[in-house]
Amino acid sequence: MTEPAVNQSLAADHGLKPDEYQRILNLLERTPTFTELGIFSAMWNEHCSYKSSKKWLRTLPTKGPQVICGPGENAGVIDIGDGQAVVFKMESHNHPSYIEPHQGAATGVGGILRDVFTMGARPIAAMNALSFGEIEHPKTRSLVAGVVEGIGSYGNCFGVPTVGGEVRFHPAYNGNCLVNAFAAGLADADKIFYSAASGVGMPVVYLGAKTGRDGVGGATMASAEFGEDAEEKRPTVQVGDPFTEKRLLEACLELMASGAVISIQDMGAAGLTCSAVEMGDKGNLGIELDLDAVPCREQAMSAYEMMLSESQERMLMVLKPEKEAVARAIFDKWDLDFAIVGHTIPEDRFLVKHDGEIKADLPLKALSGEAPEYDRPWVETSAARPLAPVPEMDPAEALAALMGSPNLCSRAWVWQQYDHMVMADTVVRPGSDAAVVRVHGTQKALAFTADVTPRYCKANPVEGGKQAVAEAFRNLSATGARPLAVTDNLNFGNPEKPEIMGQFVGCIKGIGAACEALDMPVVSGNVSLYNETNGEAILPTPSIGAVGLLTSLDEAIPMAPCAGDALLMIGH
Amino acid sequence: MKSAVIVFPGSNCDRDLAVALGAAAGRPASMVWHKDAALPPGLDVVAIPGGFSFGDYLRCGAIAARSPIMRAVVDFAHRGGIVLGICNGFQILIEAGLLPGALMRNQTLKFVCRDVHLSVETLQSPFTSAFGNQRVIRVPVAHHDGAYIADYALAARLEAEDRIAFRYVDADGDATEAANPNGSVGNIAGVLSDNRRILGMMPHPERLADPQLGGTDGAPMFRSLVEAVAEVA
Amino acid sequence: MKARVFVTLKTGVLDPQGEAIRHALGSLGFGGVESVRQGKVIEIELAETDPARAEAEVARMAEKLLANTVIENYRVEMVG
Amino acid sequence: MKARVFVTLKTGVLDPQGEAIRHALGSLGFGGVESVRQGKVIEIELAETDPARAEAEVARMAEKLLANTVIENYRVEMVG
Ligand SMILES: Nc1ncnc2c1ncn2[C@@H]1O[C@H](COP(=O)(O)OP(=O)(O)O)[C@@H](O)[C@H]1O
Repeated sequence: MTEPAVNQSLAADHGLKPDEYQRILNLLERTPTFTELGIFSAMWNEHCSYKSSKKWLRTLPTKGPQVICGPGENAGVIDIGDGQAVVFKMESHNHPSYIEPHQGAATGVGGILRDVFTMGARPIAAMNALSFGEIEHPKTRSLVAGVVEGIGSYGNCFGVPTVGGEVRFHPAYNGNCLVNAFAAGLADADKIFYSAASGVGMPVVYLGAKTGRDGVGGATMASAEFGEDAEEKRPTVQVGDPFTEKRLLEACLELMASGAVISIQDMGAAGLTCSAVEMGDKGNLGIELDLDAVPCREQAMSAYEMMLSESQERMLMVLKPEKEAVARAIFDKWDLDFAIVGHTIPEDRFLVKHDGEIKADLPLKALSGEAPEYDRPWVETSAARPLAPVPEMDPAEALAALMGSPNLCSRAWVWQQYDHMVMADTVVRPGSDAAVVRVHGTQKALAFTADVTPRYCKANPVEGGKQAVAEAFRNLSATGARPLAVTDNLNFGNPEKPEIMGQFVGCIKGIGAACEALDMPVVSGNVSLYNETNGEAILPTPSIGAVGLLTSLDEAIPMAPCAGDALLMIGH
Repeated sequence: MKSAVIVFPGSNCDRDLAVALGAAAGRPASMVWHKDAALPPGLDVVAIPGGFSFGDYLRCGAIAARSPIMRAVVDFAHRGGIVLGICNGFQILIEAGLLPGALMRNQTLKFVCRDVHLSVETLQSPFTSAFGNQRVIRVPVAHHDGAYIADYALAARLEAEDRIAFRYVDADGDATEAANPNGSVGNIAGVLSDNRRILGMMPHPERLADPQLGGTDGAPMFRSLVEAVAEVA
Repeated sequence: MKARVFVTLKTGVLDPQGEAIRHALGSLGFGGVESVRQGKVIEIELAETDPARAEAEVARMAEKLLANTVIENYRVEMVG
Repeated sequence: MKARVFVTLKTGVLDPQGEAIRHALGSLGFGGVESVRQGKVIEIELAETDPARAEAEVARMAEKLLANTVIENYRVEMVG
């Protein structure tokens, strides 16, 4: 197979702007190979590099006595006392879900679960925040059905209770639904696993499912605005395999307990590329990969395809060499692939070999460190127009209309499709302010909620950002929990437009201020930009996932009132 | 009571079931891996948990039913051992031929997770004897393929032989169509083998056997097992 | 050799999936759909090169695993 | 008229079901199974009596509902 010639136009097809391509040429002092171009495009797209958002994300409060690990790893880690920690994060799978709702949403759940268990935590709760177009829109019904079914099929089979979330309908999401998935897990505070490699000459091991051509170019897709032809292009979507993920979870937890793991990283978008670079970068080491050893599902896969494949249910690990036999036996037991595909090297180098050829030879640190970062121009959102006067109507009728409206009616039809009780620790089920899940074998419990009100964020991003955090705080408090920390999933339109960037900046300011004031640091999160179709942006939707702690279930406040109870309204 | 929980790849209610059995028996249940060829010696009860064994790919329970440990479970059952299958465990017992009928996709075609009411249809079994006067219980279901299918002859025989252990009912104990979460024939939620020592059921008594989880209606099942075993000993 | 195994529900066994498809086709404006039944087709690539032996082997697979003969029928077709 | 629609995953799309079946066949002692892919077959009974018109109609059904053309291919066969 001949590789296409690398030039500016091929770089543009990879989503690299002319100045970004020039940056690569300057860095290498030569033209990159085809595989190298693929690697750069994966590392430098919005999804992996956070090039438009980094500047602002740095302003969020991320510290506190309860924080064991803030943003930057696969998930955030919070101390919950007694040597235990909760590990959690939220992540979007918006574009894939619009193209193939069932599989897109399912693989979104799979991805976030892996983020949690790569850190050594057993997932104990999942949530999902969903935004769809108006009910009457011809696509909405099948999107809703597919997304809910996909989330259920993955979480139910994997065996994590899906205990909460949000569902909203608004025309701004007609061409661009949002699927944000949250997962939380439990671990021992002194047994958290990180991604930084350490030690020279250590084996780099590939774990899990085989590599196929799934979503090659997918990371690039997730960061590009949709056009009319989005439905025609139909890139290969990934199919989720929750059964393999469940085995991968059990195998990874056994592996971690065996003491074989130096560092571990899940393969998400542009799997092998991002995971290998991240492990090397964090550990100040180089990585050499021999792709001949990569377990492949399809024949004649090229280096380019392997480096960009988004096949699911895979991990990359740096192994203690003396533990190889133990580790291999665990993966045999679970019938999963285990292959040594490279090793750590002392120099700052990312060397990729395939078929006896060097396919990529890059300065490793530059792949993340030299990634472009933008200070995008932004304008403050102008004051919203006042609302039209509220029509006079009969209060009882108004109440009935509100309760029957798509955005306020019961969500039982959603959560009943999710196993929200598996693991037998769900103390407060969906349908309350926040769900409460017991810490297995203890009297402690964790409370979970997901909140945002996008129309507030549109009207006033700063206040909308604050409101989302405050609502999450209230939902947790109402169960009797002490709020601990949040994860955010920032969904916005095209950041190259100053008004959209203004919404983004405003929401971050508001979230930051509220988190600071309420002592709820942001410990993980995800940014999804370019949520636009034909130039129409979604409502600014910074989903907030929040976690609180009940030190004893005796503190839990039930929601169901008893006859004769007094009803009080507090606050203002 | 010495019990064992069989663990297949994809089982995910194995821990819950072991907790419920262990709590009732006062000794932990052993966990047995599907690739093992034999059960631990001296067992009183073998339990097959819920979940998605082998992903429930092909048909629910089909692949698990043909794994090495199931030969030992079938032998154990044929020797008169007590075997309990919950949810996916029920599907596996049916696929293994230990219980009659079939379980098919819910009539709604959707996964359903919620509490249902069950009527305890018989006390004549090692699984139900301790329900006593408590003939309508509330326990959760969580499944996608729980519609119990039996032809007319089979349904009539199960009825005549008092082998229907549980039916889906409303809070008043009536087996209405609305109370049926999945389209099971005759609202059947659980059935017994002809020697009454094998029970398969879709609902999850192990999920409501702890007051902190909002109820203990499932607990008498595990007490029944302990009593039945103690009586023999 | 390649074989296809068709697994279909026995007549008389209710097929909620097929029923749902029939209903959905109706709502999409497709008229005159009298009944719909959904089954599985399993394609198997075999090392065996003798057609008769391969077919017999696949029939055994169907009998032992691929079909639940309580409610399903199967049919084996050799593709070549 | 009766039609059969075969819906199969596009080449390259992961088929966890097929993979699990292949694995299970191996554990049951069936050797030489190189690959397994699982698909659907949907049998439709139509009022339409003209074979060409029926076939075109069923193809439209497949396109609109029966197959998820993002990841699946379909093939229509008229049975008579
Ligand atoms: N997608 C979903 N998945 C699971 N549970 C959901 C989902 N959407 C809403 N819920 C649950 O439904 C209940 C009501 O949701 P919502 O109206 O957003 O609550 P609130 O306004 O109190 O935050 C909550 O318990 C919530 O967790």
